[in-house]
Amino acid sequence: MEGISATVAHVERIFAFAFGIVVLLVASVALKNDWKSKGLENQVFKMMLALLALGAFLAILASVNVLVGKGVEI
Amino acid sequence: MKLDRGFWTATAVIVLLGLVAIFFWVYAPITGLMPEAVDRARQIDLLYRFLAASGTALLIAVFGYILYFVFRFRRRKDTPADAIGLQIHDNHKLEFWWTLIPSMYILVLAIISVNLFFQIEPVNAQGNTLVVEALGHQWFYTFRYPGIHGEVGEMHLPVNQPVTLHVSAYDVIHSFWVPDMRLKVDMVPGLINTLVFTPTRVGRYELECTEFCGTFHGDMRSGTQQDKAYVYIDPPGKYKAWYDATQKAQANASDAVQVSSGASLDLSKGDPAAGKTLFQTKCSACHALGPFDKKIVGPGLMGVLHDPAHPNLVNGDKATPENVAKILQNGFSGPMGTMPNQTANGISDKDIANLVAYLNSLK
Amino acid sequence: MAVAAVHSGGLADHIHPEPQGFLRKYVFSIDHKIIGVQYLVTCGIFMILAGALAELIRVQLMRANGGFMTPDTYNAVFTMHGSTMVWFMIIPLLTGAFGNLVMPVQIGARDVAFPWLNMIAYWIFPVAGLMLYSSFLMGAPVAGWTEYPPMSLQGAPGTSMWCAAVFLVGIGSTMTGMNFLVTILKMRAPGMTFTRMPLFVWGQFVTAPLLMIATTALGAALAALFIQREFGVPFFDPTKGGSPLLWQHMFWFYSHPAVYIMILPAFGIISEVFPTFARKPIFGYKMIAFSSCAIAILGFMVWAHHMFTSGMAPTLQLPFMVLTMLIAIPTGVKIFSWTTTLFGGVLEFSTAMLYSIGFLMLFTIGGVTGVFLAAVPFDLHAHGTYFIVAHFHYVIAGGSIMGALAGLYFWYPKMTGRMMSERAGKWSFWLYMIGMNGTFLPMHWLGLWGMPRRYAVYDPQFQTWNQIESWFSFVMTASILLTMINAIISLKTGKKAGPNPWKARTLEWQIPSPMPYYNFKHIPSVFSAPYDFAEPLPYRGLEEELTDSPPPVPAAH
Amino acid sequence: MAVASVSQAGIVGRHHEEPDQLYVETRELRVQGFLLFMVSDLVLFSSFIFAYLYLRNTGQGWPPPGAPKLDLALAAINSVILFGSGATMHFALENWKHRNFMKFANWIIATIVLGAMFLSGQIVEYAKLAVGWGSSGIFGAGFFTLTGMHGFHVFCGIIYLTVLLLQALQGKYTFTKYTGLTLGTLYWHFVDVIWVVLFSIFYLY
Repeated sequence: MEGISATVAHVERIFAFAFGIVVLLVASVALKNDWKSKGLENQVFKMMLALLALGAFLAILASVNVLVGKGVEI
Repeated sequence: MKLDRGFWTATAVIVLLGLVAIFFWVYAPITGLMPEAVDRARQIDLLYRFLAASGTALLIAVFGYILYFVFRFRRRKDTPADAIGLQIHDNHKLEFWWTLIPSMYILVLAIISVNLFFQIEPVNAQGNTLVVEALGHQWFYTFRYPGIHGEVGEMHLPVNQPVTLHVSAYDVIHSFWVPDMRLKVDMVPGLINTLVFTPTRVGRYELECTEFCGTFHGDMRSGTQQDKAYVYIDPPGKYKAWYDATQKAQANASDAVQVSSGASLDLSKGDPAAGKTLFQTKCSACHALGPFDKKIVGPGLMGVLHDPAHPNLVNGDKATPENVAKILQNGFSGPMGTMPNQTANGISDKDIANLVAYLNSLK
Repeated sequence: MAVAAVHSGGLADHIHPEPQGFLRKYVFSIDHKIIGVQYLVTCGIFMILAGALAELIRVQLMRANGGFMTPDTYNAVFTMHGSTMVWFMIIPLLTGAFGNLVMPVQIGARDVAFPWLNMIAYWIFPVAGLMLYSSFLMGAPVAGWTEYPPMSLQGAPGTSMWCAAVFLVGIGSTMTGMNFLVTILKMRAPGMTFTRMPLFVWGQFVTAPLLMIATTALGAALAALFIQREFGVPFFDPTKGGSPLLWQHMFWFYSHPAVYIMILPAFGIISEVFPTFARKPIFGYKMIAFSSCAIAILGFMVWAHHMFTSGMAPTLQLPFMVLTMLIAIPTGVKIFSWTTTLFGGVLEFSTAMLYSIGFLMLFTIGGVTGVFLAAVPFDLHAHGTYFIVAHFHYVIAGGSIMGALAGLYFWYPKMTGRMMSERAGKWSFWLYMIGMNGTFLPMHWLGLWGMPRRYAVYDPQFQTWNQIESWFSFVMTASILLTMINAIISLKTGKKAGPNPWKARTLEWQIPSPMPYYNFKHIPSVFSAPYDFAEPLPYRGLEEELTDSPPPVPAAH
Repeated sequence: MAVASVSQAGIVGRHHEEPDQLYVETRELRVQGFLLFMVSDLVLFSSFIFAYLYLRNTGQGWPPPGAPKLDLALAAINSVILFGSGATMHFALENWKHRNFMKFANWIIATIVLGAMFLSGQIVEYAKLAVGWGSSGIFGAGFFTLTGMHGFHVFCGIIYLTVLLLQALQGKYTFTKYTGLTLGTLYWHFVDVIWVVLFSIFYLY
């Protein structure tokens, strides 16, 4: 059992890392494309895309154990 | 419209009345109605006089002008139906001054209050401080004194002796308020709050609960459940007599916790270093290595066996290694927190010996 | 002249068709004016309920050892009195009722931004009220309107119902806040800039974000209490790691702004009444408007002044003390501005004007004692006593309710087309002044002498003053009943009002009374502030409103 | 995607229609009102986040005794899934703006699937923790309340997006009038962004 869950966690980390980079790139590019758009909701969209990129970045750091909170199983 | 004689007369009357009000509050016989039982009360009364004088003066000014304007500018019988008032929109000079003057007033008030605040706030206990704990229950108060076993029902304080009062509660939030002391603090379960003061006047003072605590909130009793709750400030001799009598009477009072299981421990072979390691894993989640009132779940344990301000443990027993071991064996339940017993904590007799040795080494 | 309005196609010309049938017209109406009246009537009912509870409290306190009710009943009674008055009477009355009734007309709009949301927000309110009072059936909440845990964790099952009811009414408030904010931001008539808005609209504009943000925070606190009570999740239970102080933080983060929710619209009402009956512009329009904003912003930063005795860190107490004192400055500016508005006017003492002057005096007393309480050392003495009770009743009964009564007498003709009896109105004013002061003034010194609040029985030395208060409280009740009877009878027998009985200058007075379902035949344009009595009216495009030209055609859908 | 093609044919006929003034003004009202709704929802989350941080920092230290360990690897992949769904939703709206119905439908379906995957991941995590809401002390008060509330928002979001997709299939939105889709995108982004905060305070702090 131990071995299986360790493997699962390993796979999860690899996928989180890989897809995290994809999401980070996609969100950054989308943000860059939208940078000049105007209108209230577009300003909000830009803010949210930026936060999304931040989230993806944090997930990448978590997947390689750079950021680990208290009370979290590595 | 010019400010005419009527306006200036009204202003003069208002100023006069305001001065009378200030004069009244400066000399008002507050202590005749409510004695000042502790040292802080005088300062708080001075603040009250300042507030009341300035507040009443302001009210007189506002009310005076309102009433004068109401009288002076009322629509009269011969006023034409389409008459309109003065078409003034604002006056920057006036607005500047009536923003600036209140700001100055607030500044002065803030300085006075902050200054007073630091005089009232708990300071570190001095050598000769009497440390008393007051505990709220539904619906009575109990008190704990150094050297007296268990909880007693009446609060007696020797006059002119600095007091550090720690308060907490067993069940819901209560509060400790003696109107004649002008001081109040909430008794919050799970928290230890502190008041520091020196009683200055002998007498019997009513103790009130101001934080709603249930059915008999209006009728909180002293611990005997017989009388209304009072705080007695006694002359030193009388206090000593009360203390000695109570100490004797309480010596055999039942513990707040179950009596020991009887297993005898050998405390002599405790290892402080092993105890320290154990403390960090088993105890530090609930106990700080700080003074008594640095509470996490239970009280802070720095110097638990060597604190002159706390010669008693939370269960009222004298702070000796044996009594600490007893609490570790049996656990504890009271307003200072709940601690599981030996079995629930998963510690052996040897662990207890080590922990006691470690705690004894903290000074 | 008989040309129907031409549509340019924008929102300003989007008119709902005239509602057909009783149900659509008076019950599930989406017309802001009808919804305003619905709020008003419902608030009246809750006023009677909460007032009756208040009288029960006063009867119990006639004797020092009580005896009229058991302590538990007494506790339930004052809990329900407070909860009803705050959430089911004053907040809906000042925002839902008066806000809906006149705010959209004053900015020259045809309705609020989201009429359907408005209707839903209203209908949540009586349902929540029924839920609140149904908690009597399962054991009413007893821990006071603040419901501090752990006391509220011990309370009867009705406490959970109380949580749910207040949560619901909070959702309604949030909806109203969002609705009003969008309405005022987006739907003002052409030329109605922010500095040309009537001050009542400013009051609503500043209140709306408070309603929206603070009420949601209260919702979280109530949800947490409900979860703890029903599912045992220990947010507030100190024996399981929770913290009773957490509730106090969460609760007061709402309930301090709630105080401003209850007073800012009343500021707006009397800012309308003073210029109208003094026949002169309001003094310091901008200062009054901006000080409202300052009060609203500061209002979010002072909540912990309710917790000076709770055992908060001293380093936290000091900033809260100083910020609380700062609120006195914008409030003082307002009081001075209103007082100066009376200077040089032609004052006509209609009932609305009397109530406004009463507001100004009584609110000033409440404001001054508020500064007292901001000072921590004094608060250590006065916290939790009758001094507090006196303070907030001067602000709420002397401020908010007087403002609301001024608004009622002022806008009743606009609402119904008939005048209320001024004679009965003046009687009600003097009775209210006498009753209110007689009831609450002695509480100041009772509190300072050592009478804590929420006591079902108290020390016998306070009995004389309590009896005096109780007798005066009956006078106050008589005044409220007189106003209510006046309002009901005047529906039938009141003098016809005409469009503008007070010769007021804001937009709602330029259209017929009662207001037609479409508000304006043509949306007017505005070219100046509304209070210049020497100038002609600052509106264009209102020529047809009082003629019998046909109403505008509803937009086709 | 046969349905989608049919429906697209229906829309194409009207897609040159210029929005009238009433639409433009109503759209502004709706967007602003929806943003205000999001603000008050944010306050709701913030209050609970405050409660969690308060309990965490004033109590007995963190993690409290007896609290289960959170699974960082699962949380990381799950978060990436949810953030990815934010990106796909962005593409969905972009494609609608570029008048490409098929791509819009595909991307919004991808969003719904990713959202459902996130929810399943949450369920797995809850199952692994194997403690109840009421019995897990202040850990549960913070973790289960906040993530549960967020999960409920995701669930509502999935239903919301499904409804939007069905409405789009029926031709309720045109390429010039699509306020509802904008609002749906705002909502979904909001749910994502809240998770950035929750992820940080539960797993990284």
